[in-house]
Order: sequence, then structure tokens, then C-alpha cells
Amino acid sequence: IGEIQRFIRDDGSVKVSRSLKEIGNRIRKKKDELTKDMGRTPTINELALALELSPEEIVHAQEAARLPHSIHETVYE
Amino acid sequence: MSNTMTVEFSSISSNESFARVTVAAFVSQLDPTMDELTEIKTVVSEAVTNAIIHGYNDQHDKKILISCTLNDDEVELIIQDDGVGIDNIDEAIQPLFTSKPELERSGMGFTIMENFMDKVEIISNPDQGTTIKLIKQFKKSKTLCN
Amino acid sequence: MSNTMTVEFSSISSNESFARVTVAAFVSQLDPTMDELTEIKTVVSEAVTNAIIHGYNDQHDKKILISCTLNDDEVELIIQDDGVGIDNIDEAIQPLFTSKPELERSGMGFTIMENFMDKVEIISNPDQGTTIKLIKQFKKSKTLCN
Ligand SMILES: Nc1ncnc2c1ncn2[C@@H]1O[C@H](COP(=O)(O)OP(=O)(O)O)[C@@H](O)[C@H]1O
Ligand SMILES: Nc1ncnc2c1ncn2[C@@H]1O[C@H](COP(=O)(O)OP(=O)(O)O)[C@@H](O)[C@H]1O
Ligand SMILES: [Mg+2]
Ligand SMILES: [Mg+2]
Repeated sequence: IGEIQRFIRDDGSVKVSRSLKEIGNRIRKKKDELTKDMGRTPTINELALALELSPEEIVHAQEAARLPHSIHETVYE
Repeated sequence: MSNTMTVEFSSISSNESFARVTVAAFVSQLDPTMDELTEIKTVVSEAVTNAIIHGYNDQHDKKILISCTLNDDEVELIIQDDGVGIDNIDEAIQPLFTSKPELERSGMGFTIMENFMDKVEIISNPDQGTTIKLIKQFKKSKTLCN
Repeated sequence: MSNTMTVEFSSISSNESFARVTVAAFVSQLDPTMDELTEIKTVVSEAVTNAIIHGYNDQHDKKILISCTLNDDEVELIIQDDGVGIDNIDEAIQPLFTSKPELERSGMGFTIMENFMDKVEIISNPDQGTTIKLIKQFKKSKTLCN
């Protein structure tokens, strides 16, 4: 189990599907927050600025968060 | 000066997601709102799914072409397949019309495109494939927060 | 069966990050690690920047072509421009060599490509453009989770 936890915490060796999904969740929260604050949905640059990510990273992570879980993750969770 | 990209990819359903990211990343250069971006991605999904399941009847070795041009606050999107084509376009665009009810299709693909885009043009003939041209204008001022 | 995409875009520097994410989104279908994905994205940046500033001397109306093929756990990447080409490839790939020291280029582009990829092939001639072919193998999924 220690082995597995180390594998999960070491960011670089984590599978893309998992890591992007975590970023995807942060994006969703921040987007809701900004929408409330501004009274409209943020533009992609406004969101990127608030999250210190590039607009392209946001697009990629948002998509990954939307996809069904891979078998890989189901086993771990 | 306008900025253009063209992407061609295999008619595999996992590429639908790739197509969404590619178009959304390109269009992001115009700084759309997240809602506008979602609309664009939904339209890409609908058109790419149509190309795969209707145009190519789920054959995986075919190609789908998307081309995207940015002009000021407008995006032009062209989605093209070389599949079976559409016999009766007027019928195809009717809300709820689907030629594949057995697949539990909603028949709302073209209706969604017309709702989310400012202009939709369908060029299609039996055995000559299908080309969908779409234009969307982004709202200029996101004034509230300046 | 292999999955392929080809993307062509204007030689504008803002398209560099578009190219990065397009390749990353396509390659993500193999579910590599974050490290492997970062390496691929870095290589795309280096090659696209080279095409823009060296190949096309910052002319914005030219085209860059990227093609990407997924086979099992391997990705093949081809990045192509129709620019000025490279006269002396042996010299160009030397670490720290740059023909544009005035731009504060590091001269490390090709070295980075060789470090991050399993195979790098450069096909280039003066006035015939430059084609970079790159292959990377991803580590087979960690056995623990099969
Ligand atoms: N790319 C295409 N090639 C061939 N036929 C198509 C294509 N796109 C749409 N069609 C036809 O138009 C009909 C309506 O499309 P749509 O509104 O997306 O509904 P659905 O996909 O749910 O059937 C389809 O059922 C199909 O007959
Ligand atoms: N696409 C290209 N077209 C023409 N020349 C190129 C291209 N890519 C690289 N070169 C040449 O190879 C040299 C080394 O490239 P690189 O290692 O990326 O270093 P840098 O870009 O920092 O100069 C460049 O300075 C340039 O002379
Ligand atoms: Mg449909
Ligand atoms: Mg370089």
C-alpha cells in the first residue's frame, strides 16, 4: 500500500487521465465561484488568470474531467 | 489577418473528444466566455458524431476534416466527411428526425447546431459526403468587469 | 489499428500553445504519465518555434503541418514546414548551436528533442523546408493495476 500511495503522490508519474481530472475539478469550482462574483460566466482568459493555468490547459483538463473513468482509476478508487 | 487551422483525423469515436479540445483550444484565442466555448464544443460533438455514425456507418478507417478560421470576433467552422451523404436535407434538419431510431439517437443534432450557432449551412448529396459550415459571433464586450 | 491525425495551422506564435494541446489531447488517448505528456508538449513547442522563427523568419502567412500516429504504446510525430531549410544538419543539432544568437536562442531545441524522444530524424535541405520525425515509446501501464 505504501508503494501505491507513493506512486499516486509523485505527480509526474501519475497517469494523465487522473491528474487532469483533478485539475478539472478545480476548474469547475473556480468557474462557479467567478460566475457568482461577476454575474456572468467568465471568459477563458479570466478563468486561466484566476487559476494560474494556460487557456489550453483548461480546455484539455475540462475535457478529461468529462470522460468516463478509466479502468485504471476504478481499480484505485 | 485571419488565423486558420485544419485538422483531419480517423473516424474513431474516441476522437470526438480530441476534436472538441482542438477546436476549443484554437477558438480560445478569441477569449470567448466559458458558455460560448461549451456551445462550440457541443456543436463539434454533434457534427463529428453524425459523420461517424451516419456518414461512415461506424467504419473506423475513414477521415473527418475540421477547418476553423478566426476573424475578429467570429469563428467559422467547417466539418466534413466523405460518407454516404444526406438524401433529403429538409427532412434531416427537422427536430426529432433521425434515420437511426434503433440507436436511440435524439434527432436533435441539427437543431442544437442551429440554436448555438449564428449560421448553419449543410452541403450534402448521396455518396458525395457531407459538409457543415457554421459561423458563430462572440459577444464583443464583456464589459461588466473592466 | 492505428489512429492518426494531421493538423495544419498558420505560422503565428500564438498557435504554438494550440499545437501543444492538440498533440497532447490526441496522445492522451494512450493515457501516458504526466511526465511523458510534458516531454511531448515541450518537443512540440521546440519544433513549432523553430519552424516559425528559423524556417519562416517570422512570416505569419505560412503553414506548419503536424501529423501524429498512435500505435499501441508508441507515438510518431511529424512536424513540417516549407521554410528556408537547414544547410548543415550536423552543425544545427550540436548543443548550444544557434544561427540566431541575437534572439537569445538557447541552441538547445534539437538536444531537448533527442533527450525526450526515442528517435529523432531531421530531413531538410535549403529552400525545401524541414521535416522532423519523432518517435516516443510510452512505458507499458504499471502492472499493479491490470
Ligand atoms: N454527416 C452525415 N452523413 C449522413 N447523414 C447525416 C449526417 N449528419 C446527419 N445526417 C442525417 O440527418 C439526420 C438528423 O441528424 P441529427 O439531427 O444529428 O439527429 P441524429 O444524429 O440524432 O439522428 C440523421 O439521422 C441522418 O439521417
Ligand atoms: N525548422 C527549421 N528551419 C530552418 N532552420 C532550422 C529549423 N529548426 C532548426 N533550425 C536551425 O537549427 C539551429 C538549431 O536549432 P535549435 O537547436 O532549436 O536552437 P535554437 O532554436 O535555439 O537556435 C537553429 O538555430 C537553426 O539554424
Ligand atoms: Mg446527430
Ligand atoms: Mg529552437
